[in-house]
Amino acid sequence: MLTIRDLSVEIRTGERTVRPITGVDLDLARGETLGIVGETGSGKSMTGLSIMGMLPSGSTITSGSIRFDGEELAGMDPHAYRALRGRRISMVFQDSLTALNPTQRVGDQVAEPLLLHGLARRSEALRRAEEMLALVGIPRPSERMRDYPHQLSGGMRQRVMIAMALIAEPDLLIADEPTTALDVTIQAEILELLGRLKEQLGMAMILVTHDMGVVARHADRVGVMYAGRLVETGPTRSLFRSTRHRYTRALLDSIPSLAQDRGLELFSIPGSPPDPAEMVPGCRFAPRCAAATERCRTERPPLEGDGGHVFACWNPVMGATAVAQRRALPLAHAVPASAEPRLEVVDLVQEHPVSGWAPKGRRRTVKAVSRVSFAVRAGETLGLVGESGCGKSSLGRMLVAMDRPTAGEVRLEGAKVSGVRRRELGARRAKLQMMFQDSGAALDPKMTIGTILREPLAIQGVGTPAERTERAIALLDSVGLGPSILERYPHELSGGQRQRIGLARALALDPDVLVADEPVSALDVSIRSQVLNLMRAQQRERGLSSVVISHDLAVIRYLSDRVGVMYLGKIVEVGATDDVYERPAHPYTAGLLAAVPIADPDAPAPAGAERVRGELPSPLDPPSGCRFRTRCPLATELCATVEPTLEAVGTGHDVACHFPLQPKTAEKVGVQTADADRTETEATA
Amino acid sequence: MISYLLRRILISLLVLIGISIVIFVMLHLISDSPGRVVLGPQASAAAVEAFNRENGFDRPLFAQYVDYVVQLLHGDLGRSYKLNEEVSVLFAQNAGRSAVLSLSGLVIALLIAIPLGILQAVRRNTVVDRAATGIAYLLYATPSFLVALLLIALLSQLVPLFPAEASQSTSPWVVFTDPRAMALPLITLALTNVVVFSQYQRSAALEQLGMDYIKVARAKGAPERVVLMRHLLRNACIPLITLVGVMIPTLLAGNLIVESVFNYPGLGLLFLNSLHREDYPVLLAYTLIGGALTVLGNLLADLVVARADRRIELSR
Amino acid sequence: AAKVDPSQYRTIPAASGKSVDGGVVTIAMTPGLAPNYIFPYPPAEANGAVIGNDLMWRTLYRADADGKSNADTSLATAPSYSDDDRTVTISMKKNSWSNGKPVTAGDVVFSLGILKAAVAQSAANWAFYTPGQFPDGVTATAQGSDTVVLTLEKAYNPAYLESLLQQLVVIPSADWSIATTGGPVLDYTDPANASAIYTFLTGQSSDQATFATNPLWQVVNGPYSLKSFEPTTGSFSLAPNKAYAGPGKHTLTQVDFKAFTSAAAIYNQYQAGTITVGRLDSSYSAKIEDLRKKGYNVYAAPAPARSDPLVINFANTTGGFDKIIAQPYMRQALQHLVDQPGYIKSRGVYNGAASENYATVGLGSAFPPDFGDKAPYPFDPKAAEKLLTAHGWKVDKAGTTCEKPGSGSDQCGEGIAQGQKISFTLASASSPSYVGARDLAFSSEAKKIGIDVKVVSKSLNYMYENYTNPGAPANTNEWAMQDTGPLVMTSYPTANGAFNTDGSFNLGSYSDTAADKAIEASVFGSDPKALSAETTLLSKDLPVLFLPTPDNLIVWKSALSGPPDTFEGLLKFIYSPEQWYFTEKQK
Amino acid sequence: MTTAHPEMSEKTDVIVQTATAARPLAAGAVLRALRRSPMAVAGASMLVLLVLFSFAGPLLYPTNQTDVNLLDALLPPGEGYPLGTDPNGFDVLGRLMLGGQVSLEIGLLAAVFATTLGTVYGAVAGLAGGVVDGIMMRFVDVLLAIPFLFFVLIIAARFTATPLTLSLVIGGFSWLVSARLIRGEVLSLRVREFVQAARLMGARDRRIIFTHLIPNTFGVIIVNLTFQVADAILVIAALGFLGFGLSYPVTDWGSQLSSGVVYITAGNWWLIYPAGLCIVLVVLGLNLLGDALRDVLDRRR
Ligand SMILES: Nc1ncnc2c1ncn2[C@@H]1O[C@H](COP(=O)(O)OP(=O)(O)OP(=O)(O)O)[C@@H](O)[C@H]1O
Ligand SMILES: Nc1ncnc2c1ncn2[C@@H]1O[C@H](COP(=O)(O)OP(=O)(O)OP(=O)(O)O)[C@@H](O)[C@H]1O
Ligand SMILES: [Mg+2]
Ligand SMILES: [Mg+2]
Repeated sequence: MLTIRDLSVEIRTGERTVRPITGVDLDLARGETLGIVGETGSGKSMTGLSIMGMLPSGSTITSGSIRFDGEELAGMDPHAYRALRGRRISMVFQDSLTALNPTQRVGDQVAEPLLLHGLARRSEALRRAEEMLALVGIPRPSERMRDYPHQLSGGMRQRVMIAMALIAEPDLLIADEPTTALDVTIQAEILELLGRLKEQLGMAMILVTHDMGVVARHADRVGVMYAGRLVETGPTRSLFRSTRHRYTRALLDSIPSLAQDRGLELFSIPGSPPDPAEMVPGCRFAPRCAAATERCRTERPPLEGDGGHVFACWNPVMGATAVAQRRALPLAHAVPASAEPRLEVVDLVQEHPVSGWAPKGRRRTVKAVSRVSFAVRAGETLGLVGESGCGKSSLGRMLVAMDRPTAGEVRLEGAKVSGVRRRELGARRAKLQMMFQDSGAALDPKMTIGTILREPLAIQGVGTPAERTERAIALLDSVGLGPSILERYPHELSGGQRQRIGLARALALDPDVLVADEPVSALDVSIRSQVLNLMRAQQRERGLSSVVISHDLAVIRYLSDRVGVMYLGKIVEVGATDDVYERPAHPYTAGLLAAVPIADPDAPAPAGAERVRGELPSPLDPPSGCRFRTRCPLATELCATVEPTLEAVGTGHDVACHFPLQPKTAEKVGVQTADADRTETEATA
Repeated sequence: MISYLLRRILISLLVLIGISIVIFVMLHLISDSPGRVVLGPQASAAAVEAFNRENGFDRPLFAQYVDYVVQLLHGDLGRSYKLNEEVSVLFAQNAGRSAVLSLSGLVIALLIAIPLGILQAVRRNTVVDRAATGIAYLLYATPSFLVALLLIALLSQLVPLFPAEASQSTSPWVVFTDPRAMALPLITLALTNVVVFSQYQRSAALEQLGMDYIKVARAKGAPERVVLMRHLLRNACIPLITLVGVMIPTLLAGNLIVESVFNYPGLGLLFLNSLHREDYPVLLAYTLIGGALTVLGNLLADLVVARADRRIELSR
Repeated sequence: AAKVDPSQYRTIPAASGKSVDGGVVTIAMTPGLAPNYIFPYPPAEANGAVIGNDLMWRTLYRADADGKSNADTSLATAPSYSDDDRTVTISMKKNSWSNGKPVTAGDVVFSLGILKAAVAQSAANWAFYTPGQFPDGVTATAQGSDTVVLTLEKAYNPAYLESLLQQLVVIPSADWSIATTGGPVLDYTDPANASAIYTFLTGQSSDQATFATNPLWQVVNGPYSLKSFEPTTGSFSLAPNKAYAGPGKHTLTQVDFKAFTSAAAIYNQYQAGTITVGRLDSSYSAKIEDLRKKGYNVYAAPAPARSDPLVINFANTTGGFDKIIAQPYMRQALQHLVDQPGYIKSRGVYNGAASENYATVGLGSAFPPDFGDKAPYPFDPKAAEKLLTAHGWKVDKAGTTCEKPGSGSDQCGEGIAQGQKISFTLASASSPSYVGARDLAFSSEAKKIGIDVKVVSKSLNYMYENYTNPGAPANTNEWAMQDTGPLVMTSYPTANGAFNTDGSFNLGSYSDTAADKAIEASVFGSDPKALSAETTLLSKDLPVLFLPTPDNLIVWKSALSGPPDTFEGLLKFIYSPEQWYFTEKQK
Repeated sequence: MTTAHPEMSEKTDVIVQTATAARPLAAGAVLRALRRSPMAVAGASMLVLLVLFSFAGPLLYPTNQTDVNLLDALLPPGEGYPLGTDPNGFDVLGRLMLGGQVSLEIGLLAAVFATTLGTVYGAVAGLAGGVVDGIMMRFVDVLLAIPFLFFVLIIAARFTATPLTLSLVIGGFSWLVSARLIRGEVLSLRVREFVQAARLMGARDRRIIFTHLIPNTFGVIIVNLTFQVADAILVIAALGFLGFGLSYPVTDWGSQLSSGVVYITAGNWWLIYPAGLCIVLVVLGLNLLGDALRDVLDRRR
């Protein structure tokens, strides 16, 4: 139905000319889902936009053709193109917040394509819009019709976007990263929904994403883009099973997954993608490719292959895919189970006041963290996972004494560090460090890297300036960067380099505890693995106690010894990583794990029942009893009235659930230690 | 919405009280013995004292402030001794004319600036955009009285199209009944405002044009006209509403100059004449009303924006 | 810009043409002089300028431009004096109020009673009042309906008394001697009643919205009554009073007085041809020829009894100014620095439209100083420098200093210390523009011989209120000189108020025994030459520095005609529209 | 008049506040970027030209600006007087140079004063936060609500204007806008992660203010300063027009322009247009430069 041949696009901005896509060939049959994957900037969106005829101003299609149902789209009369758009070809965009008009009612926006194409009159269009909203799974659609976009949650908005794209029943849907901004649980639902609707309406779909797991599960065929070229295309199974292109291979190897061996280091692709403004004669991946030969650098590889599996590579990977370049990690030095906890958290509560008053005249508060207790031993890494807004960051900030808890306390080596004035905190301040998510925002843009790395030492009055510089160089070395970077400014570095500087700075003061809040979620896949490897190495080498916060279960699995699953301000399950991932006890944990797309087309599809349905309730007034009960398939009366406490389901594996998926054991490790400690400190105080 | 509204109103009230205090303090710093000012140089010291006593100007400052506020609440803005009239009466006589002039100027400016700004944003970096921006820069850099004088020189003297003086009729509706005489003042007001509004509208529209919902509208197959009118216009105008609210003091000041150059008997001219007469009750009442209007303008703008863009109340 | 030759504009065309009935005259009022009051005796706190000057209520004697009483338009015949000048008999002419009642001797007595009540409430309530003088010590009695007898405690110079009677506005006793609306007619000879009446009438006049509707104000004896008043601007319209029987054809259907805020606005209206009568700011004197081409008559002359002083503050002690300025040689030297002919010629100041004037009585006065046209201390920087050097000053462009302190004849003078510099502040009115220009020129000239004159620009009103030693003694040290524009005298131009030691207009605390004596003689003596002597003495002693007197430029449509003296009267704001007529039908 | 600049005005910080701090400001890089912006080049050339004209001009073209010359008053441009003379006989060209010195000095002084005061006030409010911030900002609201021009006029009517008092008065009111701007900037910087990171390392407030906040607001401050100078010059012009400008012996473009306005109908164009052109050029130059500077700094965000 859609045939793209040798498509190239050029964008002129001022004196710069960018070629976001060059020589792209692509076919799409009716009813088929084509997944397009690739790193950021590889031209995925541009491909979608050129099909829509909506390239940004200043762009021209320099060559090639786009045939849709026999009609040539490249250079089509704008009027005719308009008639096509929204009716026969539709598009779903990534950012659901800005993709909906903030000042128009949802219903009107959904109905608009029908009116624009004269497919229905207003009342009829609104009726169809309501049907469509119901179809995409929006509860009580007649009420939602009159809402404004900001009144909906992110997941709801994405559904609205889909309803809008599908209302005119198009033949082709281009979904550009439809779930990137969403939690895994919702991502799974949305993708499933798209698949279902595609079947129902019999349309073809192009699913643009950078997540290999998503395409593995949801695409019939996959195209891999690199630097404006489609480097490998093939049926999903074939592509994953017998990967040919070196880039695709590298990409797959660098993704941490739920199934891989944790004892092996992730593969990381050296260097960074080329500047789209530069013209390279040979294979664009050559500079980063271990298998590159002279030919790769000078001659552009043609697309070859058979059975619909084509690739452009001079030295393709042959045979069944083997993990070649992965190194074994030095064995994690065992954390003695009896070791004293280094960091302890007791009944920690954080409530953020918001405007407005609750009944009885109390200030309304967001219950970000509600009575959380755990301990981290020396050299141990605790991972915290959970959906967006469940209080991970709030907790993390309290751990490093950046925010005061509303109640409860944090102890470092037995001494209280939360709610303490800075002077009393003294040198212990330096022992608690944090690594931030946004590497750009966490480095002062006005300082050179040298100054940034010397700053912690200067603040703490460590050493002479010369010694500090020496230490900065040593730090840089430990994060794999050379001293030449000292005089540069943060914006002159790549995202991965910046994140490494962030880590180096956090390590400058030799902390005991390192909290890393979403350390890699802003990074692109190929860079992500570099940082993850580095973090893991440092944790081991220094015997750090770390707390890693992420919504990405694979990342947590890769980095942590133990994992805590958070839900609406509570820890619902905690235990050794492997234990929790293999034998999840809480329905929520199980649901989360089931929702994670695995980059393997043969991975068994999770049973629908295990899925976490619906959305996170408001933390302003969380549900009574078990907070998860509103989304839990197993919930009963009991769950609404009695709040479950953490109980053991294995050694060091606790769950707070009335109906855990694993049988309970007698032990109650977590809670008991915490209680014992409390009486102890109270006695000494 | 209600709680947002109440909060905004409360803050506005606080600011209003602050304004009344500042103005009251100014009044006292400027003339501590109104009697002397009122009765003139020839009056004896005793007469001055008697006047001050009769009018309560010898009472403690705080008591005077309370009196002042009570007066204000009764709509009493004081009396202009120089004009031998209650200030409220003077304002009542002049406000209509100024309001009609300002508002017509504002409306004309908006009617030009909004489409112009959007056109500039859509045709960004084209000749049209560059020219409009260039003219805006030039006009913005020209003192408004010079704009007025140049207009007189061009449109009244060189090519005698319009009279150089505004209509002297006392009806507030002269803008409509005598548009020829009001052309130059209106053009001046409109020009100086268009310059500000259109540039502002342009950058607001540019910002909105970068938003995905514009792309979405196009992806729905909406023709450009629909994209602009139904989607862009409303969102791109929201910042302008706030701007207009905030600009009330500027609008008043603009009137001052325009009314003075074109001899248009409105509040601005009254203020200016009072300034030359050192007629403090009028000056301060005007300043007070200007302040109150500003607060009101900001409040109204915020409420309109909150209605137009429901996100606001949540984000505060 | 062409230079103006004033001689071309010194004549008024004779009345001519055939009178056409009807027409509306629009008179431009000078910016800043718009009226806000209707009752002819406004209290000080009203800061009153009265509507229509004397067009609604005539004064007992009505002056012409030259200051002489006009026999035709005055309400009474010339007064007769007893031998000791203390009894004055005045015979009323036959005139009537607009409601038909006659204008009687009683009305005059009533008017005087109200004036007394006004000044009793505050001395500031009548601009011509000096405590202890007229109307104090003056008793008026009516003998029958047409004879008034004034009994004076102290004899005034008859010319002076008549100039005061020219200010006595006659108001209707039958209609206005009430203290409440619709109340009983009171006996106004009782001072308590007069006071109550005065309070009532000023109260009625504080409501501007009712000026044109209050029946009180419709009772007039002049040629016009108020038709409408626009409080915000001060513009107003007059309708003819049909009962008026004075001279003139009285053909105009309406007279509009229009307020303006700037000279430029007025000029624009001349260009548009919408103003019938008005003045022209001297900055437009180069445009006279243009206006003539546009169909206007232009007449230019210095206003009578006007002088333009640079007022000196003798009490300012800042920088020893009081001691320095007390020296007559110093004032003479400063006067030598005033380049009157230069200012007149300069395009930037008068552009030719002014005349040299060195006397308080003004130009063309009936009481001229004995030096005639010759300047006592003409512009002569050399002479000024010589005067300073001769009195012990070391003249130096960078700052002249006193070298020889002491009170000898070749020494600086009493109280002036060695090394004393001459540096003072001159407050200059911000409008009209020629004021600033001439002050700058003066300052620049002074700088050349090391005298530092700091010119600061102030609004007229600010100076009126803050720069007078009798009114605002606290500010004495803030100003050493001020140029607030003209000093306009009554038709008997004695400097009584201005330069008498305790004169109420003695802004700069000038005090000189000889001058006091001369003023006493011209006010109370009977010698007709006394005023000439007074002005001669003042011109030589220099209580102020004298600046040229600008010509008033009067402009009126050539289609408007009338007796020449009615146009000359405009120099002194004396309007006589009842004697004007159009020679062409008006649109 | 004062708060009306299309983009610098305080609304900018109210509505479209995108207050993230600029990326490093290696001055050299900024200068290089500016040199590539035609707007900046045009603006800077206008300013350099006018500064040279005002300050170096009198050396090349000396005129007597102290002695009134009655005979040569109001001469049209011609021999000896390339731009004619004014009512006092001063050479207009020379007077423009003198007026330029004063205008630029007042503008700069007022802007420096306003920016300094505004920066300190805004930074204190932004850092203090909470109730203190609330009170401080309500005070700014109060003053902002009182029409600026009226304030200045009332004061100017009362006190004699000298360059110093005029700059203080103008500066004393225009700091409000800077204060809001800087407060917004500080507020957004305060929660930025690099500031939190510094706190985490144990940095005290002093260090945070001086090593993190101030360098990062510097760009905003400089841009603001540029606009403030332009606005101050416009305000002086408006004041002059309304009769509250400077008087002899000092003069500024605004006063020159406004005293020339009296003669506009008399045909003495040389008293108006040259001074008007100077004002337009200087304000235009400053605005162009300021906008270009902001664009350059924004782009580095
Ligand atoms: N308007 C534009 N002007 C200039 N270059 C652009 C423009 N839009 C995109 N580009 C460039 O084109 C290239 C491809 O962009 P595209 O948006 O298609 O990438 P993408 O694969 O969708 O990345 P992402 O995963 O971040 O969405 C990028 O290098 C980008 O910088
Ligand atoms: N300062 C604050 N004021 C009010 N509410 C807040 C504040 N900070 C966080 N919250 C709320 O507290 C809850 C927990 O927030 P938190 O940032 O800790 O979640 P998170 O798990 O880190 O989410 P994410 O994965 O999106 O980062 C959320 O509902 C959030 O909206
Ligand atoms: Mg994209
Ligand atoms: Mg978070």
